[in-house]
This record gives sequence, structure tokens and C-alpha cells, in this order.
Amino acid sequence: MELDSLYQEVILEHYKRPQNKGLLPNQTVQVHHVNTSCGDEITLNLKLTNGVISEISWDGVGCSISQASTSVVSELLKGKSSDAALSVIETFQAMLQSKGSDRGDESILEDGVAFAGVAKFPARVKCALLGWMATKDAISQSLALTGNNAKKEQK
Amino acid sequence: MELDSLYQEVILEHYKRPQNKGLLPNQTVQVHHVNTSCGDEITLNLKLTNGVISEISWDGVGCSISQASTSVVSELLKGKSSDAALSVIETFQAMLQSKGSDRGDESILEDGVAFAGVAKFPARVKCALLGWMATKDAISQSLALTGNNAKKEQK
Amino acid sequence: MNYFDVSAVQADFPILGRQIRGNNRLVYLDSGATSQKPNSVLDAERDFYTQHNAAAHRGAHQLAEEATELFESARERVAAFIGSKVDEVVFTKSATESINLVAYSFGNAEQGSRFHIEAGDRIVVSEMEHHANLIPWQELARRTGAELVWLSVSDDGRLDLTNAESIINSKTKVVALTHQSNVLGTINPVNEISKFARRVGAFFVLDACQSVPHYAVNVKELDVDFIAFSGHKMLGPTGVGVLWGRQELLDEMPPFLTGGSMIETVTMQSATYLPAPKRFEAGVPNMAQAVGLGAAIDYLNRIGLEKIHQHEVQLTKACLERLSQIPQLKIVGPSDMELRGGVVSFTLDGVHPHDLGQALDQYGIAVRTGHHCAWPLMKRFKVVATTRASFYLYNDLADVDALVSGVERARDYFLGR
Amino acid sequence: MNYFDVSAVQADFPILGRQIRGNNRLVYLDSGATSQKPNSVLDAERDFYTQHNAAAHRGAHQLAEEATELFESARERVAAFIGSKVDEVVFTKSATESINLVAYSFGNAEQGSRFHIEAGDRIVVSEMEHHANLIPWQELARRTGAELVWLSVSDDGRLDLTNAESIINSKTKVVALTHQSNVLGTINPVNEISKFARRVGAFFVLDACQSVPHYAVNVKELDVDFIAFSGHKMLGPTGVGVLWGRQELLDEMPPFLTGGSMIETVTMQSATYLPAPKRFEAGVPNMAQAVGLGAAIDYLNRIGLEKIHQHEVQLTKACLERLSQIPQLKIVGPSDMELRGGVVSFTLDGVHPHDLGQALDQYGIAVRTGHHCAWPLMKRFKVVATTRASFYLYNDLADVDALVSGVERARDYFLGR
Ligand SMILES: Cc1ncc(COP(=O)(O)O)c(C=O)c1O
Ligand SMILES: Cc1ncc(COP(=O)(O)O)c(C=O)c1O
Repeated sequence: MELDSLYQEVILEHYKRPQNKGLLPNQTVQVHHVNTSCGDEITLNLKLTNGVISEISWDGVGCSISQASTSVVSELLKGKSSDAALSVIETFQAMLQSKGSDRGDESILEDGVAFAGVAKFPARVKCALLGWMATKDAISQSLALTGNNAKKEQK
Repeated sequence: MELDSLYQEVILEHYKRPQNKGLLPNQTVQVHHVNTSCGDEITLNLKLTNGVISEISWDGVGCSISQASTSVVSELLKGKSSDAALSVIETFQAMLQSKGSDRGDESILEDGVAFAGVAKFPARVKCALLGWMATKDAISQSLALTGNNAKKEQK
Repeated sequence: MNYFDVSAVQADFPILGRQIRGNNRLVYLDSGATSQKPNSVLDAERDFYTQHNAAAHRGAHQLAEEATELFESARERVAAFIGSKVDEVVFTKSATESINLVAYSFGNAEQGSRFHIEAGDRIVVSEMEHHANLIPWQELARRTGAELVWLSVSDDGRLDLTNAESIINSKTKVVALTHQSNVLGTINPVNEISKFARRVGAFFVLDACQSVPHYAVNVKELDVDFIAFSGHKMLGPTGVGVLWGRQELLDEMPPFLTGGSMIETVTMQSATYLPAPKRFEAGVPNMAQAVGLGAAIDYLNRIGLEKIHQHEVQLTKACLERLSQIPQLKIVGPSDMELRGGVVSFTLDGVHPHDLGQALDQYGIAVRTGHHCAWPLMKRFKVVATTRASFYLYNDLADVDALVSGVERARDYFLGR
Repeated sequence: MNYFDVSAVQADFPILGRQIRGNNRLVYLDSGATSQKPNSVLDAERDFYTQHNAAAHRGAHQLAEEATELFESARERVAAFIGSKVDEVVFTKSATESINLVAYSFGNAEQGSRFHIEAGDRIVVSEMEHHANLIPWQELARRTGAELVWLSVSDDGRLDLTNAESIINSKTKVVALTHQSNVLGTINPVNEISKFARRVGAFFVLDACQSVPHYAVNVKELDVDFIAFSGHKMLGPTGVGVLWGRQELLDEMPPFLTGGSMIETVTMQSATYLPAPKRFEAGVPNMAQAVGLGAAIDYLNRIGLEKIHQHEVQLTKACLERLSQIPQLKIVGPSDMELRGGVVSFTLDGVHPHDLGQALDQYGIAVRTGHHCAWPLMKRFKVVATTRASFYLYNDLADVDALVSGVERARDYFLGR
């Protein structure tokens, strides 16, 4: 049954028990993303310490796909360098935009491969990407910020 | 041949030798009408003397239908009372808007019945009506004007 | 009870034979977004293209004459359908364009014109507007400095009119309101509200997108100045909408889109404009779509709007009754059939509308999920989104059954694990 | 010489089998006003309605997904056709809307925006513009207080560029020009003129209605900012047009029509807007028409625009040569094929274009007569109207023959008596 191929056990698990949900203070940046086609919203705090993501926390409302996917990305990228994280995000994005041809590399994406099936439902791709795009945005903003700070210190 | 049913001999005659073409001075009113779909233009002078159309003269550029039709109306209504003239115009208009079912009353419209065939060509109805509508407008304006004058005199 | 032969109607809509996600029968419950099209509409469009296609109002040759005649006869059909004069019907591309047309035309009116809007003036909308009848007014307010205020919505999904008199005050130039909410199904008491507008001399713009397709709307009986609706929601083609406006207003309003076929005379410096409806139909018009809309109206008339309405009431009533037996389900909107159309929105505790919609789709049931282009209304009801089923003449009680059991199955799928 | 199998092409257009005024073969020489449609375009539209119809970008069910995919794939086709990025293609209802969109969007830009236009600024057009590329700029000038000036046309129907540098001066914010005149057939040297615009930082809007359907137009090679064209003149359905704009401009410009599907977030007071192209596509879009336009582009690509162009050049050349042998006939426009498309306007001494057109129609020949929505150009050439024949891929030399002998017959009819 195709519904199961979309809603893998892993996804429903993360949906019921989302990781890192609840905003932590002391973030480097906070971002707020909205899925304009359905109104789902997410707020995400990210802390970058010496180029490494030391914390991701988030809150928001959304469907199982967007909630689970945000839970997965927040687990997966914690402890990774910003470069490594951005590359993982790229891998995930490529899988989602492959229309189903790319089943995802489990060694890189771990639980994230559960979302491979979403790629066949174009209207849901944005749900699966919501948390990931928020994270990507947060990393870029953090880098810009710490880069700026670095520059300021040089002056 | 249907072209002949549109371009009756009478029409081509009036087109080649238009009556009352060339504007006369001393009009009661002057009107300027344009056929917006093709750009044809007509200027018409009308003189109302004691409620009777004593002169109609006109100038303009246009197709054979609009030129001939203006020539016909200027001949036909000269000497008629404004009421009689308006009623003739109404008869002509009804014929043109009948889509071909009304062949026109020759005792009223005289040469005007030659335009009965135009009613079958919706895009040309406006051409045939251009001079007639200008005359109608000129009569109304003249009446309003002389009515106003009459009122002014009463005061 | 059958008001007409529903299965004969279904046979006129080829798409209803489609199979969805495997071999599920299509249960199409998204007519509020766009309706399906009967063969007669598609045939009318094709006949236009294969027999009569030419630029209407722009040529004297036979095809151009025929195209003009067909286009104008579509206008006559629309006029008869809403009880208006022929020249009061303006063809647009959509209800969205129709409403923007009014907003921009007012914005174009010079000082001294009765359509002119400026700082200090007020524009009144409601909290249940579709974005199409909200944002054009926000933008007009922004451009002119006018103030935008609104009627709010009560918990049972009705307009709150208790302070209508102070909201629609003497500064009010425009009241823009939906006839029927595309989310709640609520039908607004138009003539009651327009009294407030009349009292202060405000223009009344009615968004009739969700009413005209479903029950008889007669502009002679409605005390409003403009109505807007879309062809694609009433069995017609995409790409055609209607603005109806009172003749004396349309003839006086400044144009919106400018270009060919709407002019009287043109110099390099300036132009004068034809009377309505041409004044508002610049360019080669959407002829085939207007003709298709004419055929759609013929189809609706053949069945009869009164019967269509009763049929939809019957389905909606059954749907409301059955859905409210699902304990986790909450109806968003009036729960009875009093002043209510065939649109049913709901939420299901613990299941996000997107997930519910996905599951229903898997069973062949097409519903709309999301904010339904009525974001402020979602906030009003403190939901992110709802699931919406909307009915039309080709739906039947089997569709209601499919929906209800689909919702139960989906609930068990997501909550049962 | 045959560049492609013209009779096979003709067989794809059912309307060409029509008989006119009795049993005359239809000789359709009015493609400049609107083109005829091949079966494949009508089939694509019908397939959309009978298999995939749903509101694109507004639902998650299978039909909505398919409708979205088809609509967006039409956009990809248009983009590939003009060599642009996908997101630079905005679907409108017509070229007229496309041009109005730019004019209104600029008019909506606040002070400080690079699109803002105000008193003291200048907008430059030409004397050969179609009303669609003239009146929107007159109106923008009127609303903002900007000055409207124009490039004039020389006796041989070319743009007079001798004083272009002083006309397109440093105050100039917009230059709006036609790629090819719909009356004269003149093709303007776009990149030469856009140099003047670039020098002063003005935006360049190109009306490509008469070029895109007939020869390859690649926005990468054109040094312009916007191009506008209509689907119905290029084998596509009525009710669909395109605006192409440089991405960085479209993304920064204020919206024009507002409503659903173009918003990011909405409160009762204000809204934020999606990036282009969605920002400019409010409402349920003209999906079937966009899909039909995609099929039209497939058809044109199958024949090849280069071949279509050469075919038209051949017909136009023959037409010009043969018509100029009629002593009473005057060509309005360039008499050679240098920078010239398949549109031939003329006058016949002593026979008004309306009468000539009527006679030709009687013989089955459809031409356009009148001012062709280019009234100022008529005045420039001191004519009330012209007769215009315009060619497309389904015309052949027999059509040229029919036209020429038709003109001779009509002349004898009116002047011979
Ligand atoms: C040069 C030119 N510009 C603009 C237009 C307007 O196109 P539409 O009427 O399809 O909007 C036309 C055709 O009528 C045209 O020939
Ligand atoms: C109440 C209401 N108003 C306006 C619209 C806008 O209609 P369209 O998108 O056809 O312009 C819709 C439908 O989307 C609607 O339901």
C-alpha cells in the first residue's frame, strides 16, 4: 500500500516523539520559516560554536512530514561542522527533488532516507524540506554573523 | 451574387455623387461622429428653422456605405419637421438592426431601402448608421438648444 | 431523494471516469477550488476554434463576424443568468481580476470623481474574505492612504454584525464582502449588510465566486453595485471571469487595463474610451473561454439551479450529520443548514489536514487542505489549516459515504498505531 | 520552394476546410490579428480538462499534482522557446495584460524604488505602437506626471532614429517599443535602440506580439528587460499571454493583480508576496490555456521557426511584388524584405478599405481592414485605414494569388462601373 511507502514507520515515530522540539535559549540565530501553500510554520534556533553546530532546537506546527523531517534534521546535524551539515542538506534536497529516482544514501542521511518516498508527491516535498531549509538558512546566517564578528575582531 | 445585394446601384451612385457634401455655414449645431472600429469620421451641420430641418450638410471620409448613407439621409430629411425626421431615423435603424428580416418601407425611407442588405453584415451596420446617428444627435442638440433659447426668452 | 438524474450528469463529465492512485474511483470533492467540465463545454470551445475562430470586434470578414456573434451571445447568456443588462457584463480572466479591476479603477479616479478614494476614507471588508477580496483592498488602502477595517466572525462562523453600524460609518467608500465563505460555507445576509452601506453611500462589491455556481443569484434582487465570479468554478473553462456592475457606474468609472478595442479615439498624447463593457475589455478577448462559459450556463440551466441547490443541501446535510459523529472531528463553520452552502471544513484532532488529505487522496478522494486562501480566518479560528470537502451537481451520497469512511480510515491509520 | 510540407500543415487546421460566403475556400490572411489552431493544441486542452483538471498549486491530491505539473511544464516550454529561465516567464491573459502589468507595477513602486516614476521622468514610445503598447504608458504618465515622448516614423515605414539620443535622454525611465509593427511589417533594430536606453539606465519593454510567433526570439540575444506576447497569435488558445522579465527585476517589482496564490503570509492589514513568477499570477491560473500554449510551441518547434520565417518571407516577397503591379495600389510600409515580417498593408485609390475587405470576404479572403489599433500611425500616413494581409505557416502561394486577383476583381467592381 502506497500510503505506507510515504508514511514510513520512522516518520510516524519522529512525528509522535519529535526530537529537539522546544526552543532552547542562547542560539546564534533564530529563523522563522513558513510553508506558504499550507500555512505550516517553524521557528528554529541554531547555535554555532567554533564552526560546529552545537545545538538545534525548534518549535512549530505542521503535518507529520514536516514535523518528523525537522526532528530528523535536528538530530542528524547536531555536532557536525557547518560545511558537513550543508553538504548533508544538499544530499537530502537532491533526494527530495529527484521525483523518486534517488532513494538516498543511508550512510549520510540516516533516518532521513525515510523521506525518499515523499519525492513522488510533489505537493509534499515542501513539507519535508521546511525544517531543512530553515536549518540551511540558520547556518548561513550564523556563518555571516560569526564571519562578521571575526572581521570586526580583526579591525 | 451577394456583393450586389449589399452594394446596390443606388448606393454606388450616392457614393460617387454624394449629396449635400461640403459644409454650409450658419448651422444650428455641428456634430462630429467617429466610427471607432475603423476610424471613419463625419462632421455634420444641421439647421433647424421653426422646428423644421432647413439644411443638412456634411463632410468626412469613409467607406461607400457610410458616405452613401449620409448622402441619402441628408436628402431625405431636409424639409421634414424634427419629429418626422426622428421617426424616419427610427424606421431606418430598425431595418438595419433586423438582421435582414425587415426590408424597409420605401414610402418612408425612399433610397434608404437600398441599405436593407447591410443588415446581414453586422460589421457594416455601424457604417450605414454613422450619418443617421450624427443627424439624430444633431436634431436632439438643436432641439435642446432652441428649447433652451425658448426658455430663456420666456424668462 | 433525487432532484435530477445524477448518474446521467456524471456521464457528461469524462474526468469522473478517471482512476486515482491505483484503481480507486475518483471522488471529487474539491469543486470549491475548481469545478469539472462537461463535454458540452469542451465541445463549444472546440467548435469555436475549428469553425469560427477570428478576432472578435476587429474584422469585417465572415469568421470575425461569427466570432463576434458567439462572443456577444455568451455575454447575453451570462446577463440572463444573473438577471442583468447585457452591457453590465464585463468578461475578465477571473474573479480575482474582476475585483482588482474595481479596486484599480477606483484608484485611477481623479479627485472630484465619486469613485475617488483618499486618506480619511474607509474601506470595509470582513474576516472571512478570500485573499482575492482582501489584498486588492489592502493595496488600494496603501496606495490611497485610506483605512481598512473589517467585520469580524463569530465562533459559529457567522458575520458579527453587532457593531456593523459603527464599522460601516460615514467615511466608508467601499464595502467588499463575500456572498458565501469558501471555507465555512456561511452565506452572508447581503441585503441586510448592504443597508449599512447604502445609508452612508458606500459602494458594495460582492464576491460571488461561491454563490453564482450553486444557486440563483439575481442582481435585481441583490442590493449591491458589483459582483465578481469565475467561470472555472461553474463548469466553465479556466481563464474567464465576470464582473457585473451597475451600468451607470461602469460607464463612469475610469478604465483599468488599456489597449486595443476599448478606445474611442487615440492620439499620441491621449485617448478616449468606449462605454462599458468594452471599456474594460482591452485586447483580443478570451473568446473561446467566454463561449465555453456560455455553454456551461446552458448546462446549468438545463438542470436548473434550484434543483442543483437542493441536491447540494441534501449532500451537505448528510455530510455534516455523519462527520459530526466522528468524535475527534470538529466542523469549522455553521453546523446547521441555515444560510449555508455546500462547503464543509473540519479538523481532526491529532491528524494534520495535510496528512488527512494525503490519506484521502490515496483512497481516491480529492479534498482541499490548507488555509484556502483565507489565512486571517484560519487565525481567527486558531487553526493552521482545515480539510475542506465541497459539493457540486455531479456528487452523490456515495461520495459522502466515501468521504466519511475515508476520514475514519485515515484517523485509524494515523492515531491507531 | 517548399521549406516544409505546407499541405500537411494545412491538414492540421480544421478551420481551413471551412467554406465562406457560399462555397468559397477560406483564404485566411488575418493571422496578425489572431492565428488559427492546430488539432494538437485543441487536443492538449481537452486532455487537460478530461484527465487532469484541478486547481494548480492549491491542492495535494493527485489531480492537483498533475494539473500543477502540466501547468509548470508549459512554463518550461515557453522558457525554452525564448531562451529564458523558467521563473522569468509570467503567464498573463494577453500581451495587453503583460504590458499593463509592467506599467501598473512601476506605478505601484514607492518613492526610492528604482521602478518609481514621477513628474520630471520621461517615458519613450514610438509612433508605430499598437494601442496596447501606447495607452498603458499614456495612463502611467497621466497618473505619475511623467512626460510621454516618442520616436517618429519615416515615410518608408522605418523608425526615425536621427534624434533618438535626444529623445531617450537622461530623464528617461522606460522605453517601450514594438519588435515588429503589426501594420507596416517593419522589424525594429532592437539592440541598436536599446543602446540608447542602456546609456541612460532606462528599462526597455519590448512588444513582441508580432515577432515571437514568426521567428526565433531569444531573450539572451535581445538587450531588453521585458517582452510581452500573446498565445492566440502563435497557434495557442485565446486567453493566455506571456510576460518575460529579467529575474532580478521581476523579483523586486511590486505586484500588480493581488489575491490568492501570490502571497507569502497574510494578515488582515497587510501581506507579503512570493517571488516571481507567482507574485504576478494571482488567482486560479488559466491552466488549460497555458497547456494549450505549450502544445502550440511544440507544434512550432516541430516545423522549426527558421523554416516558418523563410516560408513567410517567400510569401511576403511574392505578395509585395505582385501587389505593386496594381497601379491604384500603395503599400504602406517598407517595400523591400530588409528587416521586414509577413504583414502587408496597403491602400487602393478610390476604394475604401472597408469596401475592399467586404469584396474580398465575398471571395472567401479574410483580411483585416481599419486602423489596426494603431490610430496614430494611420494619421502619420494620412490614411483613415488600410487593408492588411498577414501570413503564417499554413498560407501558401495560392493564397497570395487569391489575394492579388481578389484585389483586382474588387477594384474593377468598385471603379469599373
Ligand atoms: C503589435 C501588437 N501589440 C499588442 C497586441 C495586443 O495583443 P492582445 O490583443 O492579444 O493583448 C497586438 C495584437 O492585437 C499587436 O499586434
Ligand atoms: C470566495 C472566493 N473568492 C475569490 C476566489 C478567487 O477566484 P479565482 O482564483 O478564480 O480568481 C475564490 C476561489 O479561489 C473564492 O472561493
